[in-house]
Amino acid sequence: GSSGGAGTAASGAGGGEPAQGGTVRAAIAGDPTTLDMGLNTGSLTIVPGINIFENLFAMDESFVPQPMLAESYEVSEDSRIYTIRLREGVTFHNGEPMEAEDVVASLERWQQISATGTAAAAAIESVTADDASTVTIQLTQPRYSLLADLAGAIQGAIIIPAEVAEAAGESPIPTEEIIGTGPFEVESYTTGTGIKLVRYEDYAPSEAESSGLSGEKTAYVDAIEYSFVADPNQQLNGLKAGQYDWAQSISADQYEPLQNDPQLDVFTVKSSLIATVLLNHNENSAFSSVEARRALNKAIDKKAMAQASFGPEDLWSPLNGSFALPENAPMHSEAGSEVYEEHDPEAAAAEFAELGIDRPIRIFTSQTYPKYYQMAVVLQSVLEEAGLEVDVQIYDFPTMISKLTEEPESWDISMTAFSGAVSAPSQVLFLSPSWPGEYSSETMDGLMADYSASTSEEEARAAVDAIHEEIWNDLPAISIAPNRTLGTKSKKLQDMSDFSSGIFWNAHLGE
Amino acid sequence: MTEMTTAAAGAGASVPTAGPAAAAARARRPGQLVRFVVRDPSTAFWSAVFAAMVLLSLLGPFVLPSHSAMEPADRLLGPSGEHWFGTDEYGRDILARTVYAGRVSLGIGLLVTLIAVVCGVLLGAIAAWWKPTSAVVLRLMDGILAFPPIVLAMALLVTLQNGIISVVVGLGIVFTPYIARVVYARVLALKEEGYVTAATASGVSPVRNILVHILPNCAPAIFIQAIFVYANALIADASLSFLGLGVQPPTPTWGNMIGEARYFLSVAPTFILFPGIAIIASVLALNLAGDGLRALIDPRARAVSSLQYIRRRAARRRRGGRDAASGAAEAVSGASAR
Amino acid sequence: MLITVLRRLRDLVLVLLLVGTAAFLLIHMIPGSPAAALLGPYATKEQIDALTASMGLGAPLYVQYLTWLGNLVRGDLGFSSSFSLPVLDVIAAHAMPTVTIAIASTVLSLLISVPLAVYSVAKPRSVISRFVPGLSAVFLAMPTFWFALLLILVFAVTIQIFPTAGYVPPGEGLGLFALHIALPTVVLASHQVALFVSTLREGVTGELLKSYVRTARAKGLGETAVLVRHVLKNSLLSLITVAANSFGALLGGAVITETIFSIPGWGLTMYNAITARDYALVVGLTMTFALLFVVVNFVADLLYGVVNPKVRV
Amino acid sequence: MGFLELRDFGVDLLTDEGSSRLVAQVDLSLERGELLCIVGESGSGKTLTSLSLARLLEYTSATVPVGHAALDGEDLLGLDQTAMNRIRGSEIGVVFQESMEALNPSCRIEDQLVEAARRMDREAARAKALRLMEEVGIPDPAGTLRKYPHQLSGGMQQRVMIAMALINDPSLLIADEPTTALDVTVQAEILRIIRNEQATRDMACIFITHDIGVAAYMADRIAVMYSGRVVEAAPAQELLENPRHPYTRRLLECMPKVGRTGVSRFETIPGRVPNPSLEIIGCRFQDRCAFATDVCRTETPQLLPVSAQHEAACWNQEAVAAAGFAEDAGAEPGRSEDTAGRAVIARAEDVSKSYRSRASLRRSHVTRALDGVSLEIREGEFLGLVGESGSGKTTLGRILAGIETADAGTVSVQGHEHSRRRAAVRELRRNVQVVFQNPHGTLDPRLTIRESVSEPMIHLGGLSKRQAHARAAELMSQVGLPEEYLDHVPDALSGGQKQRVSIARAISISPALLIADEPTSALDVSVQGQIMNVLLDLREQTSVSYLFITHNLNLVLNVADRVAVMHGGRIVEVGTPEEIIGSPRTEYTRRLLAANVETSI
Ligand SMILES: Nc1ncnc2c1ncn2[C@@H]1O[C@H](COP(=O)(O)OP(=O)(O)OP(=O)(O)O)[C@@H](O)[C@H]1O
Ligand SMILES: Nc1ncnc2c1ncn2[C@@H]1O[C@H](COP(=O)(O)OP(=O)(O)OP(=O)(O)O)[C@@H](O)[C@H]1O
Ligand SMILES: [Mg+2]
Ligand SMILES: [Mg+2]
Repeated sequence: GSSGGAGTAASGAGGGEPAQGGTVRAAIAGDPTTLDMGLNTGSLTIVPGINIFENLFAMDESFVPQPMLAESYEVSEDSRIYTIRLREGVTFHNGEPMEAEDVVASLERWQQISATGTAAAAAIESVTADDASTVTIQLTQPRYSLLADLAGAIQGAIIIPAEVAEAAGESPIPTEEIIGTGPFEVESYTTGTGIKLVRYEDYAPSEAESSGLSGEKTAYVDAIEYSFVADPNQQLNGLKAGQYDWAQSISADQYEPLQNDPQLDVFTVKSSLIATVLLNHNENSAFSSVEARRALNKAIDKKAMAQASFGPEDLWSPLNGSFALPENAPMHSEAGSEVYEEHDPEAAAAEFAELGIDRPIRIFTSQTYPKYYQMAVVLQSVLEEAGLEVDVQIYDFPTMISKLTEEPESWDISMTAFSGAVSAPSQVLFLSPSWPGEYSSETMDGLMADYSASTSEEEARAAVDAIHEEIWNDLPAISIAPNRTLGTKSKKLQDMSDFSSGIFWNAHLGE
Repeated sequence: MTEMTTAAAGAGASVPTAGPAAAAARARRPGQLVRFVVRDPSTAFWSAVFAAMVLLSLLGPFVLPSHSAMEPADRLLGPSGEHWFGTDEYGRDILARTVYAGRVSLGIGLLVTLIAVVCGVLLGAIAAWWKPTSAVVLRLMDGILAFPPIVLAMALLVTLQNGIISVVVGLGIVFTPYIARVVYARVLALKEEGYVTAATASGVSPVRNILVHILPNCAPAIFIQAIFVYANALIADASLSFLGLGVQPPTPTWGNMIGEARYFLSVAPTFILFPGIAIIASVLALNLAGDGLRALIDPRARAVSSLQYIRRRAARRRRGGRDAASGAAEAVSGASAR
Repeated sequence: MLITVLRRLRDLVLVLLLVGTAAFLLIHMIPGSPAAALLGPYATKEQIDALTASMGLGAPLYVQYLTWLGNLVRGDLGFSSSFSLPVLDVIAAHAMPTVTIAIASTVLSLLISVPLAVYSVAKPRSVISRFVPGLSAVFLAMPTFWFALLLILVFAVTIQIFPTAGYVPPGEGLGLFALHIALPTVVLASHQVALFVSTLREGVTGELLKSYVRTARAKGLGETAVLVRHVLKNSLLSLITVAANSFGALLGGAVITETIFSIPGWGLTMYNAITARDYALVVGLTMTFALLFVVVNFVADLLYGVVNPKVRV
Repeated sequence: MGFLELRDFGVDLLTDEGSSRLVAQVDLSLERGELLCIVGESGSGKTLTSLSLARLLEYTSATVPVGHAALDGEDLLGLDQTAMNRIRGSEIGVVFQESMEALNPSCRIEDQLVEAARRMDREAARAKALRLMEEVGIPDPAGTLRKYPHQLSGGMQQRVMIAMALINDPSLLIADEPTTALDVTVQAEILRIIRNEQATRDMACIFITHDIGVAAYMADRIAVMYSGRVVEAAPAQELLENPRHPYTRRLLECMPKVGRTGVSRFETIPGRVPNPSLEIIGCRFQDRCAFATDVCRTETPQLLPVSAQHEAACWNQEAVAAAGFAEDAGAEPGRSEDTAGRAVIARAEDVSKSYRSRASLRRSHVTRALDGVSLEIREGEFLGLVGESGSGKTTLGRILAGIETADAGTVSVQGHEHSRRRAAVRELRRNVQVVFQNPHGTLDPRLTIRESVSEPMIHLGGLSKRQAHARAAELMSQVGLPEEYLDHVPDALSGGQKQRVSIARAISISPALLIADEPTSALDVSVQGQIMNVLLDLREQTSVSYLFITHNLNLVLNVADRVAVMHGGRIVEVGTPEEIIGSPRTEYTRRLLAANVETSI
């Protein structure tokens, strides 16, 4: 296969009508336990979820929000009133038409349970249904990111029937009430074994051109069968043996070997992650001072670290310090890259010596995500070379998260990755005070406010650049490199979008 | 995890529960030992294999390159002149790591065994000697046996924050019943031995009686069982590491090396080979040496091995055909061929 | 008889309570919470705290423990947070693969190992017999996951006669079901066969030295009759104990094998339940394992009595 | 040519170094209808000879029969095992020593019997089994057939074994110590059955025993084995009256004699039997022989005919024949002492004890081991306690020694009632010491003799380790052992020597009462004498009292002051030996006496 061989969704529309039918067999890493995409932030939920649920808006190819379930929208002069017209003829999987009151209830729930939603809620005065197909969102202050917020995929503002939204409240939606508007609906969910989605026959596609998560969606395949296969190696074996058409988590180490596989395609996915060194700003942390953070930044050779952890260059390029992927035009920025590129181990060692850090640096990491664990191992050797003692502590993921939050005095560094597909700076988790690391800065708060108050693209652009500048000035965390998700599928599965992991509309099975 | 308890169960059941202690004393005589080695070269061989592995893991790290030096450019190389066993995903030398991991794994096995022996002996002896305690102790042992080790391992790993200690403590607890059961049965039997009664009649206190007369006489049985615990602890440790619940990298153990290597099975198939062979070899050596040693002290096992010996001799005799009484020897081998 | 059964029951209850309490305390001791697991990796602390409270897990530990005890007495094992189902339902739903594989593996192992062990003792100089002890020693020393990886490489990836992983409930086709549990069964059976063969070989060889065997020979019985009619039954005694232990342990879910093959049995469920901090499910599964373990061993005692009239129940 | 002919028969042991001869120079022949007893002390090679003959030993030990053996003209040693199976099934029947072990514990009696049957169908076999069961005196043959071995008593099991051996009407019966583990009374019945069957079926029979008394009762001919060699063979009567080998002669002298009382010394054979595998120049008995001359040390004697039927392997046959039988060396037998007036040092009153044994998971079975037993032991008294197996002798001894506690009744020693208080227990242990039956089990294999002997002195006698060790040497000479044995471990000692060590240990703190629980039952008759002599000497030197438990009535009648007879957990009779012999008051005692007389010379 060739890299990037999988075309975008659009390319499918070019030739004759693709073949209908067939079942896609997909391997995902485990049982998501809930398909409630509005609540769960994990990829196991999102991967099937994006085929089931839709939002009012959705990101296009270049991460710009486009109407999805919305037909159109108007923004008032003062940027405080959004009037959104809903698309006609959209029905839920239970056959009921989607109406404004469903949207209102869905957005209410979103404001309660989603991180982005709660952030947005601070600016939202009310969400009301004007008539069956019009929703008005009234803001207390301008919020430039509102449409992007509504288009987000992580704990996204999915539109579900009002009764479902109200019944679930803050709890996960039970499996039998997983009802969306997307091109596929849930047929069965056998805990522990798998999920089966089937084509939603009454799906009403948007007329806009298909792009990213937005636009026209056609379900060519009859069904998608997700199997839970925990071991990545087994996912690969299954792919090779023809047991699966697509696998979620093939190790990046397979990238090069698989490029020569006659049966399989490998490609990188656009909506990927940014590998980040998370720093603790707690006063007990060695990195509560900006000097220490700067020394650390100098000590790290980002390229070497990326190479060691992620392997082939395609998987971590282009190398830069933005919190957003280059494809994510509105959020990506090169500002501060001179700091990012600084690599001077000697200077770092000298600075550390001057700071007189005399206790081991405590790095928390988890083998649940092997790549970040590997980053920790590399970082360990980097720091040891810089003359520091290092204590790497490894936990299973839930334990690590719980320790990061509940024992803020117990760690200095952790490894993680944040979504590079954020649609607003406020979604950058390491900038949020409620995220482990306790970062808070008035300068940053001001810049965030500037962004929210933006009313034009230019203003927003300037704010994004300023935020990047400040990030590389104050170093709340250190972004290392994009961490491209590997897309792996059999050649039989054609025209699968590489925008995000596991998009099965517009894809079809060849002969 | 569960797989490992199965193995241990086997060892548990196959160890002598009783047998004249006199046999143990007899076994100590060096002449007998030498003769046994001659009779059973396989025991001698496997003991030597294990000893060699211990020595290698103790001394190897001094002569081999560093087990932790990374060379990202050289990741996942196959065996070569420079790296005999190849390199891992960080470009570290697998030979050095396998040898160093031997230290950790074998060390953990030893500690687990020590803990299990100390706790098992205490519990087993107490339960067998003071009858009222037996119900409690036996239920406790049942409870441990019936408890999923993975829950225990996980809890310990998280609370103790140290992979080595948590594995040692966790497996120590898990294997305690296997020692305790043997000790319990042996002490129960030895309690009825004439010399224990005689000691009681001689005014020896119960504690002294246990220490002086009983425990030393079940020591061989404990030792043999400890060998099997050791072997199974190695496998259990590997299993925990495989699930990510064992000793945490970068400290290598054979188990976590296999756990890592499995992700590179198709890219670097030799990676998984060497730590695996190391485990199999050491467990095999322990088990087989243990079997042989057991034959030294357990009359039943000794009888078994002597029967095998008889057959071997008979077979050899027949092949050699060197004896005057070859007609009779024919009968012997005829019998054994059946 | 009644007294024996009652005593057994008392012991069982004690063991269950012990095991349940230990599991309860241990799982609560582990940091992390069911709410965090439900919310996924990018949830904030506020979200987690809110969900924790709404799940009723905010109360002090002893209160939760007493509640758990109270429910237990009423036969209620609680509610699984990750499955949003009663624990008993979850356990029942995942019983099939584990129980089938445990039974299949154990039965298969017995069918193979008994004749093999007897044959290898009876005909020590045949080709097969020469390899039996060594092979069983090697299989005993081989970590199961190692063998599993090997089998997958050969039979699922290269020859492709078995699926690499996954599970199909028997309801969706017995053939498919069998195909999916074949490799895990073989993996577990490989270890069991080795265990049983070595146990039985030792048993048979040991029995061969007993006087009653000499009596049988004195009657003029041929070696085959001696082995089959006299030795075998008596040497089954040690095998019964070992097999029961091994079977009981497999019923506790072969965590590693189930993880490797993605078989949604109790082992994998347990592993996932721990990862998801599904407190009620972990405790419920632990108690189920303990119950089965004790029951299997009780049945083994009964069987022991069938073979050994001296301890007949 | 006899029906069974052994010529220069022997048994070789295969070792790494080659082979060593365990049994040699066996020349015997046996006719149909004739019963040959092979007698000899433990380890003399009786079992080796008889089982090698049936080619049964080769399966389990590295031994090979050599020489010549023919049954009814057929060469037994030339056959392969398949052919041997045919002969074993139909021509040779074997009754083994330990009947419990020799029966398959997991098969019903019926199956074990029927499967042995040749040339008949199942029904016929069953019928025959039933008939045989009746013949060997099993009360409920049909019921017994359905049982498992462990549900039968030792005597019953042995009868089953006999029935099994007879089911194919063999022409040769080999019985290897079939009664050793049994009670005297049961033994007598079994012997009678074998004798009967042998006579009525006109079988040839090899009967093995270490009890020359039994041999005298059973045998047409007797062969005496010593250290793996046949040293003398003759018609029974001839051998008993005119032994030509000094060993045979000593064996006879060592037997406790019927009807004697007040004996204070027994005949013994000093020294130990050399291991049969040792190569010895000259006679194997030379070191223990009173008649040994130079030739005995240089040349190995062969079996030489004494008379037509009588052969002996001794250079000095004439001298042996000429010497008269030694009378018991001790004071001429007289009345035992009257101890009635002496102070009571231990008393059991109305003592009962039950054991709840879990015979199976279903039934818990209550055994009433003692049922209202009262007994007094007086100062300096030698009190014999006899009774059949399971009558509660050991239990009574253990309760007196405070090792076991009674359910009901009181036990006191020197006026102090037993209690659990530490001081009282110590006092009791100081006063009462015990010597157990099995000499092999009573010494910790890991301790030296010195340590074992010192134990009570340190823990009860208040001596320091040094003092105790020093006194151990004295004790050794008191029980007639060389001092250097103190540094040996028990394994290096013979059974008799170990038993002496046990006695040394027991008397080290000068107890008032010594309870000896069958101290000689596991020993050969020659060694038994040595042990008895040690005990009797002690009685002379100190005022220790004995509770001497045994089932050997002859022995105890020879030496005791008083004898108590137990039966079914009760003491049915107490009296002086003269009273017991002269006017036994219970039927049980009479049976016991009768059984004894039968198997004595
Ligand atoms: N397989 C063997 N290997 C070595 N030595 C043996 C073997 N079998 C028997 N012996 C030795 O041969 C001698 C004679 O043994 P055997 O069992 O025939 O004696 P026995 O007269 O039957 O004695 P007992 O009265 O104790 O039954 C003993 O010293 C024994 O140790
Ligand atoms: N520890 C015990 N548990 C159960 N039953 C016992 C125990 N000890 C003795 N018995 C039973 O008590 C009865 C008396 O036993 P005891 O040993 O006192 O008899 P004995 O006269 O010494 O017999 P033997 O001549 O066989 O030594 C027997 O039926 C025996 O089975
Ligand atoms: Mg014998
Ligand atoms: Mg007794």
